[in-house]
Amino acid sequence: MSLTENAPRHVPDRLRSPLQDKLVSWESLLLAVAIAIFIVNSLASPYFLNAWNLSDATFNFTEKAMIAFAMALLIISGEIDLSVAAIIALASTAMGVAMEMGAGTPVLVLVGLTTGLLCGAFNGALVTKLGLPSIVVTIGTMSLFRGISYIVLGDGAFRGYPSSFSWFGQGYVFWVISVEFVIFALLAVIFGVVLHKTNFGRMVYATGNNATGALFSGVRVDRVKMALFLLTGLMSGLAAICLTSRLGSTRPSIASGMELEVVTMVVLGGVNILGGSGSIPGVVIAAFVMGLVTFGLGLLNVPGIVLSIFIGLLLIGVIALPRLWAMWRKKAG
Amino acid sequence: MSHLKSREAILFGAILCLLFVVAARFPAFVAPGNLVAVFTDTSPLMILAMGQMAVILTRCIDLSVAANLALTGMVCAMINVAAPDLPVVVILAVSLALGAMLGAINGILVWKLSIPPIVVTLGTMTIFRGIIFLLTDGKWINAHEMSPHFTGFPRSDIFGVPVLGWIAVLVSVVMLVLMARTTLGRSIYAVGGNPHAAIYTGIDVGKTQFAAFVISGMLAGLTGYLWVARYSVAYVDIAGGFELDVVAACVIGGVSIAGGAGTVVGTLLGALFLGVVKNALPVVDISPFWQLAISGAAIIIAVAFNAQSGRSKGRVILKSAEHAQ
Amino acid sequence: DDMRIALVVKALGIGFFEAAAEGAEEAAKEIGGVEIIYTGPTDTTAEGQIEVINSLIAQKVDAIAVSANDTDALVPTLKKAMQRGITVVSWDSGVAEDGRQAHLNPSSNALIGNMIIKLAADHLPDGGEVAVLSATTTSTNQNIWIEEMTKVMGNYGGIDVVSTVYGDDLADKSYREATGLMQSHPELDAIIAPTSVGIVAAAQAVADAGKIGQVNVTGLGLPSEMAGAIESGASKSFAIWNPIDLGYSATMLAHQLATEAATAAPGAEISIGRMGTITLDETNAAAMADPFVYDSSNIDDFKEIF
Amino acid sequence: MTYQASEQSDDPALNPVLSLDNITKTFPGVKALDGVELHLFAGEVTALIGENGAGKSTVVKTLTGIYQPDGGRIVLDGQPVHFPTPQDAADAGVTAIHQETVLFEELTVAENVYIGHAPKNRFGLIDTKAMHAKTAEILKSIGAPIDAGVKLKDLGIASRHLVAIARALSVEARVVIMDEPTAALSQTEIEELYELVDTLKAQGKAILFISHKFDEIFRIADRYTVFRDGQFVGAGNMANVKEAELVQMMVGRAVEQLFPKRHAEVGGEVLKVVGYSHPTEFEDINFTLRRGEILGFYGLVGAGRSEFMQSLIGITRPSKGAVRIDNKVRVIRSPADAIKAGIVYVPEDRGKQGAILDMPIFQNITLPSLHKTSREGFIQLAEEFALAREYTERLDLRAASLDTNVGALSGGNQQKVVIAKWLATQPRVIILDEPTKGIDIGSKAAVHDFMSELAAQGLSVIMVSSEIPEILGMSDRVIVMREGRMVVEVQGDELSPETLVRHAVGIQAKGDAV
Ligand SMILES: Nc1ncnc2c1ncn2[C@@H]1O[C@H](COP(=O)(O)OP(=O)(O)OP(=O)(O)O)[C@@H](O)[C@H]1O
Ligand SMILES: Nc1ncnc2c1ncn2[C@@H]1O[C@H](COP(=O)(O)OP(=O)(O)OP(=O)(O)O)[C@@H](O)[C@H]1O
Ligand SMILES: [Mg+2]
Ligand SMILES: [Mg+2]
Repeated sequence: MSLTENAPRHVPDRLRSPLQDKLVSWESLLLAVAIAIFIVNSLASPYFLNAWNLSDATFNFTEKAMIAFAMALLIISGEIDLSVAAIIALASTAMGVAMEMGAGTPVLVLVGLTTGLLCGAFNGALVTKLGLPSIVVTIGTMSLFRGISYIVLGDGAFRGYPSSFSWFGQGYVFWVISVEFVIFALLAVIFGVVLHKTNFGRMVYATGNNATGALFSGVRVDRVKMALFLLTGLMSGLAAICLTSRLGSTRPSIASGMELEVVTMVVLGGVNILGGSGSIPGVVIAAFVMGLVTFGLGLLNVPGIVLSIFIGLLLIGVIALPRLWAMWRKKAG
Repeated sequence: MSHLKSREAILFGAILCLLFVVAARFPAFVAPGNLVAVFTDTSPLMILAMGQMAVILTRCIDLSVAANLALTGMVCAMINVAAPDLPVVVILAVSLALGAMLGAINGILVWKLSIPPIVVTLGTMTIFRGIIFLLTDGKWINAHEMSPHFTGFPRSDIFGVPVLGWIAVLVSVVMLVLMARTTLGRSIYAVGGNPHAAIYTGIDVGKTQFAAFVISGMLAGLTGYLWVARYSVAYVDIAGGFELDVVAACVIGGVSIAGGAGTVVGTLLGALFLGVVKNALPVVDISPFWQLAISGAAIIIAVAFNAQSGRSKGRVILKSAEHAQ
Repeated sequence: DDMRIALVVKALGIGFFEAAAEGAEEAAKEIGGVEIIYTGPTDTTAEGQIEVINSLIAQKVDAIAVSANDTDALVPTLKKAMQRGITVVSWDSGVAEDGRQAHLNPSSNALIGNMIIKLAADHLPDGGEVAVLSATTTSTNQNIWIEEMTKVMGNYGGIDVVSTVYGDDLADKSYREATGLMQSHPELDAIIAPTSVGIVAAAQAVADAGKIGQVNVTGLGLPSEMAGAIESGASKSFAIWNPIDLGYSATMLAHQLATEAATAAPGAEISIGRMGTITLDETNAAAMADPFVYDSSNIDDFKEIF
Repeated sequence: MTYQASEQSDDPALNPVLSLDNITKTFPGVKALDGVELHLFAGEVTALIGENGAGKSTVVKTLTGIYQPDGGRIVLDGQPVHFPTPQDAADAGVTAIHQETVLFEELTVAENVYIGHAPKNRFGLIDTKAMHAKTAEILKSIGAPIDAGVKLKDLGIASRHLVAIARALSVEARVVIMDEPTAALSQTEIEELYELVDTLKAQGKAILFISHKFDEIFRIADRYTVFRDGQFVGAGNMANVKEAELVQMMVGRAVEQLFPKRHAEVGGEVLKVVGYSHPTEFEDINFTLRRGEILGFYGLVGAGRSEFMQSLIGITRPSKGAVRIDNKVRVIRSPADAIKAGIVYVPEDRGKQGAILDMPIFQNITLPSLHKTSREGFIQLAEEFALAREYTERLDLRAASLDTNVGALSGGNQQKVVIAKWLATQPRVIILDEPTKGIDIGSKAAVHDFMSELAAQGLSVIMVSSEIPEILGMSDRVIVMREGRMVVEVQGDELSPETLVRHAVGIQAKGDAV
């Protein structure tokens, strides 16, 4: 072994170039899948390659993806939030209440985002202050948040949102480019930069890989987690604004079951459900894959549930196939 | 060792309190006949929760139980439609076998391919439901299409308790013995408690997890038949979202989501607690719109409470502090 | 090219809608050159229907006939469909006025509201306690019918509606709610379930509680699904309109509007094949015939049909 | 000096009970064992010696069915055997106390001892009664006052170790393997373990004993075998060998000075701790640390030293007390505050607290210094690599590249990454908790050398260690802790092994105040 009097040996920065890494990554595999689906879709249905249709198809994933970006960070940090869809219900209900009291669009937006933040803070406090496992906490708050929405609304509905409010879910920025798609694209860039290029992102990875180690290294782990729960709440609030605006009404059952689709999107995007690894480009591609599969099969009038079989198979398959391949190669070689 | 036991005692106390409060507003709720009805109504949840407990103990989670239930239930119903005279024993055997097989699919993926259980079962959950749709084209099978002995079995009465309730009792006893007195049961605790150490003691972690998934699947399959027979209807969406109730029952019962800790009795009490809440709310005339929020709050409180009482007190180095405690 | 008419239902697999789809196919055959796209989400959500409708818009179908999960939430999407030249009608469960050109009620809401309470009252000459087991809290038509029922309560002296509960169109939840009703109201005489899922579950619950003869289950159901309950006596009678006719008429209506053989305007008289003509009211809605009552005398004739 | 493997003697006492013959085991990228041999004899203790990563634990795992060798033979009583699972090894009478603890918190002591081979009743169910009785018997035989029915989580660390030993004895064993069994034990427990080893020897069992501590090897071993880099280097009788020779065989060269004396000027006060207390862990800790000084903290394992240090950097909150750094009172609520204040801590649990094993070396190193390598919160990769390079080179880190994961490094190199990480923050005070625990002799020297250098450069060092030679060799002053309290502060001529041990275990002698 070594003693310090020996001259230091040279250790290179990297063994492979970052480009090489990217080529063999999950993201490129997923991208290939996305392209394949795109090609199959355009062959299978004459209606697929149409700007307006493709634009409509983006609504299948834009709201989910907004939440998925924040959820990706949360899952990378080793936590999860299953209450996101319930937060949408509660935020939408809060907006409805504000609307009944005569609030205009800016106030509605503020109410939606604030409700999301508060819900996130509640989850975050239970997880970081009481040290409860987030999967269990958010199974509870999932019923609680939506339950409050039911208490407020009962069998009623809020409708009659101001017409300017419909811009978020129904407006277009440029030709076929919808407002929601622009929000999605902006968020993709922002989250990508935050996760991959900032100190905060690095702390998220460190926390997810080894929370104790990160704490000992001076990362304020609880603050990081709290911030991520707040962020997930905020994004759910934003999704609530878009969805409410798109539907033009609020009922307590809004967005039911969406949490699992969001988690599916994140996992499909290559984020390790156990925390510690994953990327935003992966989630972006996964959003497109899910959107393309749903839309493509929808065009062939394949029922939604059959479509969910595809998503289920994709979810398991994309992880299983490389492993099977590796096992097979090991046996053969 | 005392606080674990006392945690179950406290949960039991909470259930009694709940019954007391309900009885104050509505005495008939605690009439023996009604208590039996509540127990019977909670039986499916109890059976599923025991399977889920085994899975959670090994550090996994099974989100596909409700979908497994629906698929197995549908297959049982279809068999009944095709062969109305087939005895119930055969149907029971089919439900156990098919459920176990579906559980084995989860187990294999977790064991051989090391895919995280939550991902596997999230996937199979949608796949199983999708398969029901493919099998039936989405059509329902209704009461009038099922034969009387098929739907009658879970509700036939033995000593004043329906068979469904007795099955829950039987499954509980089997699980008690399995978890406490068999190598597999102890391995399940060991694998969840310390997977690394389990390898060193010659326990195959993956295989044990596989076994837990098979148990969970088998019980889900059994519940599938019972469910379909009890409500006399089978369709794609039966027991939709029920997997979360099952997980909640385990968690309320003190099963640690991190694996290795939790008991059969606790799980049963957790399921009963939820069952009593569910059955009591409509009775005491609380607006149906409050039910969801109340059960959510109950889960959060139970979990916070469990965590508080289960928190290890830490070791004490100072002699003076030791005496003060 | 064939004209494509999409029949969008609340959720796939429900017997009532399967029967309606049969009616739609019948209409298509009769008209000729019409292709029916029978579709819908797997669970009764508005979001699911929106995704389905979006893909129909993309396929540039000629007409959409929808039974909505939510009166309001579908409106923006359906408006978009109309902007792209697609004929939109709602049937069974309607959407708000600006989301469709016309709406076809299976029967008049007032008639149904009256019918369901009358079915219960007919077997309670001395009055009694009844309770309502509805579908989801958001189901449009159930809510309207219950409202209509409340309006005419005065005509049925001695009948007391003690509670309204929601089974969410889930068999197990409906069963549990029905059981809860019988417990909290030991004197209960009848359960009115204006939903085909709820009525079957309630009949089962009554049978299991050993209360056949004490509690009568009635409301809206399908003969095929209710045959057992009539036989056992858990239900003395129930009503429903013919879903085959409903699907048939909705298709006819959509076809008429899509081919511009008729225009949707208040007062317009539109011919719908073998069902005759309907007249649109001031909200562009029309109603079909009265619901038909089924009991032990006629159930056997219908249970094989729908 | 080398035992001839192939020779079979007529005298059964000279025939090995268990032999490894030309065993090879390869992991991706590492040849952990390269044709090694090893022989164990009835009634004798064979010490297996080697640097970190020499392959010692791999041998243990191969012998107990956890790993399957890629090549070679395991010979038991002259018959080649196969151990496909740990159960098979146990059935053949080979049992081990592994380096890592292999116990289960939620199971009872009896279940821990018998998991995998519990006695069954005639229904095939576990016979709880018999299991408890047998466990109680074994515990009694090793003099452990532990109730077989309690859950493991209610036991202290030393009792747990005794349970692990009981587990190894619960198998009808002919071969007992102990992989660094004394690493977590206090001096008295170590003495008891030695007695146990003697008992086992007397029972005619063959014992394999792995340790980095030469004093104990010379105390209990009859034979030795040395590995280096996965290869067999030599074997022989302990009676015929000297420590220096063993070191020479292990390292491949002579290691002259284990504790380099350095010439640092001790300067003014840097850190002052006043009345630091915690409700349950420690009480009333007071000391002053000066510039360029190495302050040793000695005590038995479990004396509360780590707890105190962790409270000093804000992991736990003290109930009383204050710290002064450079004559300013600082409140430290989290490690982040501590880093700002210039105090850093190299924890003893490298895998959990020290490093983030699944992240690259350079990211580990920059984690506490991110503000230095970033601009406005945005990461600057080039600066990160520069910082990582600077400190890894100073520590002479051996790694394939700076973006390999820390988990892929050997223990010694992992420790270097952790130290580099903390030096990169340019601290005023560095606390090293058991800095050489589980590290081989060569890396140990490197760490010691480096500590001296740091002190010479004006850094103040606190070193927590349970090894007396290390404490004596490195410290200017030593504080001894016992049961959460500071018992004594010694320096200069008072520093002797006897004084330290006496205070640490609390024996009153020569009228010393305790
Ligand atoms: N499961 C594994 N996968 C990959 N490499 C391994 C594995 N186990 C051990 N190694 C490698 O094999 C070599 C021998 O390791 P081993 O644990 O046997 O060393 P050791 O002599 O016990 O060291 P120490 O004194 O630190 O305990 C090391 O280089 C180690 O990194
Ligand atoms: N009862 C216990 N339960 C769990 N872990 C324990 C227990 N006692 C000690 N440990 C662990 O054993 C190790 C040594 O204990 P501790 O840190 O208290 O001793 P110390 O006086 O600081 O000694 P050292 O730093 O030399 O190990 C620590 O990692 C500690 O967490
Ligand atoms: Mg080792
Ligand atoms: Mg320590």
